[in-house]
Amino acid sequence: MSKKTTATADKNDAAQVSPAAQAPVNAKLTKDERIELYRKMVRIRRFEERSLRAYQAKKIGGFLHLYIGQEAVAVGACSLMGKHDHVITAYRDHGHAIAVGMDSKPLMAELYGKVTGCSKGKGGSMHYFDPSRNYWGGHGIVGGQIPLGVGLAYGVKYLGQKGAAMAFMGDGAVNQGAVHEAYNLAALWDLPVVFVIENNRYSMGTSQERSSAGPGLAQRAEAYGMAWDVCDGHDVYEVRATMDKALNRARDEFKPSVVEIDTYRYRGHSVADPDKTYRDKAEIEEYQRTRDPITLFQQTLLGEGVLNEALVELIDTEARAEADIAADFSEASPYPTVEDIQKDVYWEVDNPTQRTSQGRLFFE
Amino acid sequence: MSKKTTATADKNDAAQVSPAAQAPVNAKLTKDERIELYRKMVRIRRFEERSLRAYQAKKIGGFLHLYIGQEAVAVGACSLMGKHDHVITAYRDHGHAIAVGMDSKPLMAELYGKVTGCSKGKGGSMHYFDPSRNYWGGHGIVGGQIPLGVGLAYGVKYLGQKGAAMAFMGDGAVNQGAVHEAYNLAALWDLPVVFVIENNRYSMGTSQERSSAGPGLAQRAEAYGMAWDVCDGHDVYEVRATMDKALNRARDEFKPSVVEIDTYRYRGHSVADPDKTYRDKAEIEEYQRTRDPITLFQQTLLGEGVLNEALVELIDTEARAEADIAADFSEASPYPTVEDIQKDVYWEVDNPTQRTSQGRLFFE
Amino acid sequence: MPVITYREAIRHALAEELERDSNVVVLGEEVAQFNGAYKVTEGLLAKFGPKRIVDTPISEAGFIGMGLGASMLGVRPVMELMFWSFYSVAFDQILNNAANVRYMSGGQINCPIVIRGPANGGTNVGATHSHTPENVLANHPGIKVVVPSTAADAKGLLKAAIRDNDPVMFLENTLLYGEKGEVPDGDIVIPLGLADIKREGTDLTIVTYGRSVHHSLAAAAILEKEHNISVEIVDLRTIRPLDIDTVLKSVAKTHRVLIVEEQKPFASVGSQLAFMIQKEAFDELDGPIHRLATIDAPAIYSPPVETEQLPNPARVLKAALAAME
Amino acid sequence: MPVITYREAIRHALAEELERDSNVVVLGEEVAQFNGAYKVTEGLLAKFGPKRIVDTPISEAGFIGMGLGASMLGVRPVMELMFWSFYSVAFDQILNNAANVRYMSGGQINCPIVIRGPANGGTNVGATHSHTPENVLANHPGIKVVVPSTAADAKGLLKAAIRDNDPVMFLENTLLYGEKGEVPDGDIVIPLGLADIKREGTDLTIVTYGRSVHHSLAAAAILEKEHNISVEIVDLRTIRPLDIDTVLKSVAKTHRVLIVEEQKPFASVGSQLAFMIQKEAFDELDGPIHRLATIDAPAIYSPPVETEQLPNPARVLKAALAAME
Ligand SMILES: Cc1ncc(C[n+]2csc(CCOP(=O)(O)OP(=O)(O)O)c2C)c(N)n1
Ligand SMILES: Cc1ncc(C[n+]2csc(CCOP(=O)(O)OP(=O)(O)O)c2C)c(N)n1
Ligand SMILES: [Mg+2]
Ligand SMILES: [Mg+2]
Repeated sequence: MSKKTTATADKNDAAQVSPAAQAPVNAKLTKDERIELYRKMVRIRRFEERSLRAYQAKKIGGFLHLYIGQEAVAVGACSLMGKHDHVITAYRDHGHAIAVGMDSKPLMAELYGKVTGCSKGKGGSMHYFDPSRNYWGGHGIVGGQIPLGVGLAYGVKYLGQKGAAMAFMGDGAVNQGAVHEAYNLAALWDLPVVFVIENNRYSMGTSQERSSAGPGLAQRAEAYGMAWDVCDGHDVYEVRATMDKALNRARDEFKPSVVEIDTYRYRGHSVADPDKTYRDKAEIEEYQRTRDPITLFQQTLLGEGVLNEALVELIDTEARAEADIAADFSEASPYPTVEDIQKDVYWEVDNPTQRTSQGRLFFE
Repeated sequence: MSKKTTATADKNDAAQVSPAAQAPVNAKLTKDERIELYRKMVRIRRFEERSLRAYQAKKIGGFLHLYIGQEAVAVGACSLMGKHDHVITAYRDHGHAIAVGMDSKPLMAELYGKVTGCSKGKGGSMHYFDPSRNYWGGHGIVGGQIPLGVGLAYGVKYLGQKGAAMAFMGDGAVNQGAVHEAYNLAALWDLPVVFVIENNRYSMGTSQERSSAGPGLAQRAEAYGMAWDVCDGHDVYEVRATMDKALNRARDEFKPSVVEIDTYRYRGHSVADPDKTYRDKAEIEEYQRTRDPITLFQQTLLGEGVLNEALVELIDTEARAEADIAADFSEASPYPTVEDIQKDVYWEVDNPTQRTSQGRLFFE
Repeated sequence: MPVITYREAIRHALAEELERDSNVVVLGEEVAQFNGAYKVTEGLLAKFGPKRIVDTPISEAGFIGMGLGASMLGVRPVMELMFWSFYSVAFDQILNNAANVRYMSGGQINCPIVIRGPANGGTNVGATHSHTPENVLANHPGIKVVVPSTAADAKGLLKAAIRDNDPVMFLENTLLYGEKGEVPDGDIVIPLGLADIKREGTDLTIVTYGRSVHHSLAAAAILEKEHNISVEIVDLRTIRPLDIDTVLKSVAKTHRVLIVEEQKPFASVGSQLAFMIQKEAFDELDGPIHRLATIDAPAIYSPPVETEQLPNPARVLKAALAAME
Repeated sequence: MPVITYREAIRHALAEELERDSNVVVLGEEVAQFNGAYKVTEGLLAKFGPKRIVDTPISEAGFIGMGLGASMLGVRPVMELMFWSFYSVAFDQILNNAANVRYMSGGQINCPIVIRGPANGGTNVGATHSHTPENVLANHPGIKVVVPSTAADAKGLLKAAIRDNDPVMFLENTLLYGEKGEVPDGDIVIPLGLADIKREGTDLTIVTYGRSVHHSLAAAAILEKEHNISVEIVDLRTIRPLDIDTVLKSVAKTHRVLIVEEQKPFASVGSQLAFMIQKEAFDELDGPIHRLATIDAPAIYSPPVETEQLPNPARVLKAALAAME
């Protein structure tokens, strides 16, 4: 009861900040749920910043593709997930992992390559997984996860469940052949999938206009007779409102759609990117000043009376502490062993009592 | 002079049969050129029929994908080729080969697997080539030729020539990833290519509606901001008029386009297709009766006074004779030898005096 | 015992597994309405309906990736590649995703998918349609690879493959589809990774698989009759897992080895076998390990020449005699 | 002699060939404006302009097929794959089209294309980004495969590759990009297919290539000093064509062989070498051919463990001692 009242109050207050606040899917949010959305975005940001420091301190190797600036996308979209909804994404996958509810300790430990990592130190930054939370990775090959996402939708439908798959990709990924094939399959067979293009304007150092022909990325959906939408990814309410429509279209009507979410990454493509060739600092600063998803939502929630300065402070402090704890946990965790290298390759080897095949599975 | 007069006269007579007859590219055709278009279609048909008999007599192995019913497409399109225009197609490639001017003897010999074949008996039915006529094959992997076609266009532009590439594919090929990637590249970089979809309504036994989502195959071009067109592939004048626009758009403006040409194959997908599961005989007969490209053009040219009964007869007789001669030639030709197997693999091996590398290139 | 074709054996395996487990689903180009390009799936649509037998567009990367995604949720897709040659356009889905997803997730995900179809030369369809990728597939840990040579093996191994919780690549042969053999009634399941001695002998071990088994058997008969050479033929049946023990046991008996394979020679399955045999049975060898492979060039179209490019009884015979020198 | 990095050596080769032949064009993801993901092409856009140095969308099948099509007309594209691992999405264009077009056209078409980029593990980027496909590539006749281990080799071989009229796959190594070496001034061209003895020795032949050459050299120094074993190191440099004669000559001298390779073991380049060596030098061998490869599993991410999964000096040392037993 009281929750409903709060939600209604919020709606009016927030209207001036985000029209999407009035969408039913947002209007019905409790105060706690709103705070939780905010908290997740802050937790992602602090996690990312902490991992960057660990990388700079050479605690982490390989690639590190930070999600900073894009938090509202993963948090907004994943906040809509029900029991039979699934997520799959590319290598810029930390935000989604936290958004689906994964604990930050195994996430950080994965970056450190520790056996306590969410993929036992085998996947690394680009290859996070948590099937128990319907999170199917974390994929390194641009566009390669999109057919898998269609397969999740196919599976949901085949198994007679009511749910949908969200298949995330970047703006550069749309030019991979596998994406096109997946679009056609989903549209042809009425599969409950939402293709989400996180359009942060660049694929590495290549701007959208230098990589993609045509009037718009989401609009390519028309080629397959699919619905499409574009929304502001700096506004978590708008992400939710837009994705809610697409997800329900999938769940209720088995109709796929493409949703392009405008967003921006503050950091280079990966930590290795000197970030000097394709955009200027002013552009980044402009986004940070005027379009930061966390700042915007903070203002919204302050306006709604859901947040106050103290709570903002507390959430931030806790998020920083959580990231530090995750780093400490990672630091203290052991690495996998050389023997671990050949585990998790075959189900049969990992389940020796149930092995049915014979012969050698590994070679020297 | 006299030619011009003829062409003008034709235009008026033919108007009732094909409005496209009035298109400048058709209006300007001389009588001989019109006859030549007709003759090529007949030659293709007789060649195909003769090859089918050779197949049934077990003179030919492997696949045989006949072009019967689709003749106006290759003949119309390839009749527009200038010095720097190029053609590439899939495995249903006999029609295009004759259309670009290849001699029927090496074409038939290729089917027989003889060393006198256009690919020395190495390629077979699906892999015809004649670079001297800007004919770049003949490709067996569905859609795989389309990036190569874009490369031909890229080459023409890079080398500063004025020309265009025509990249042919079937209606089923549009769902290959490589096609999508090629579309985007061509549109992004303004490459002079025309993507030609020969829509014969089926990919093997799968009708268009069972394989391709969306409002239309050519219309998918809009996703990339490309021009597109659809035309009647039973009418060689219409094919020419439509392709002429697209080719000039490519040659003059470096703008790619997609042209979907409605056509129909009378035979099964390949000779091995029992052709019983996906369409009924009545459908085929209806096309044969009302939409046969050769019959239609014959009527047009009879109406134009370009053809007469005797000439029709003569052309047919000659085409049959030509196909028989090609079969006899093939029959009499030798097979490649076992030693030939390892020729034509590496340029260096075939040009030993110019070899610069060392070491073993072949293994046992 | 009933005598049926290799094609029927595969069809029976599919039908029985479709019957047994409602999560098994067959997808591929022309598998349903057209009854299969090679008629392997004939009648399955009529029997199991369009939910279980599904025609796909020509989008191998898309539909194999899709099958893989569904397999992560517990669906058990059996995907047909009309030709294994078309794995070239689905390579990333098969050899990055299917092979690696379990590993990269730290063992949290199983991919119980089977990809099946013919992989062979000899049908005059040229270089694009004649690939034999068992070496490339088996190179990738995470993947299992099966190449049956007889109807009974095809049935028993396919049933094992469908029940397997790891991704299994199942390589058939268009030239064997029509070959008949005795296939035991009932639910025969042959474990993956178990080689089969297709002929016993004492003088020379031929290690082989797929259609080359039949060429080897034909050559062995002549070797016995005309050259008094007793050949033992080990049919690997499965490439990964590999029953190297059976191979080594045979080598310890004969001390001479010929590998026969329908592969391009460089870094083939035979290369791998040669490495393992010389490494693990060096002292058993009375001479170098010989190999007969496809003549090293893209597949030629010309029918009579293609026969010579591939292993055939005459070539096996010649190679066996060389191995005995 | 000037000392430059492997990266610079490649860049110089590109620049010199771009200068020499106006038909040479460099295409790939981020090669132009971004100066290359690994900075190999740094400065080339500024020097040669956007017609010669071209950024592509993330469409490997599309742009490699495109390059191949252009090569048929006489353009000489040098295509960068940001990682060779991404060949998985362009497999069909590379291994059906590039490898077969000449053959299927009866020798009428040349494809003077080079595809280059890094192919190695050891950088903690996980299984999708750590493929070493030299075996898969070299399995396909029609293709040439080069894997340089030093700056000088990289420069000389790349120049040869660009001038070659056949499709050449050029496999670099991100961990070598920063390694320095003496590179002769001027127009050095090293013929493909010529192995290089990187160290002379008498007791054991190590056949290797790529970064494993350096691990082998490190191990050889210890073997000499601590075990009094004299190792000869044959750096193949090119996998196809293959300079097997240099390998066999070395084996005839040492009678013991260890192959070191950064490959998954099954059907690797090393498998092929083992087959050839035992076949052609059986009587020269005092013991079985040994091999040290990557531990057979998808590439693990964990930095310290990945080092152990790959060849490294300690593992080479151990394997060399085993080979000497
Ligand atoms: C097939 C493939 N090609 C290239 C790469 C290298 N690569 C990794 S990320 C990336 C840019 C992708 O940009 P986008 O899709 O916009 O995603 P974002 O990084 O902006 O999130 C590239 C080229 C890859 N991983 N896979
Ligand atoms: C990648 C790939 N997948 C499947 C095939 C098998 N195949 C050959 S032709 C064909 C149908 C193609 O139909 P369409 O594109 O409409 O051309 P059409 O045969 O009608 O000319 C199929 C499935 C192939 N050759 N390549
Ligand atoms: Mg982006
Ligand atoms: Mg068709």
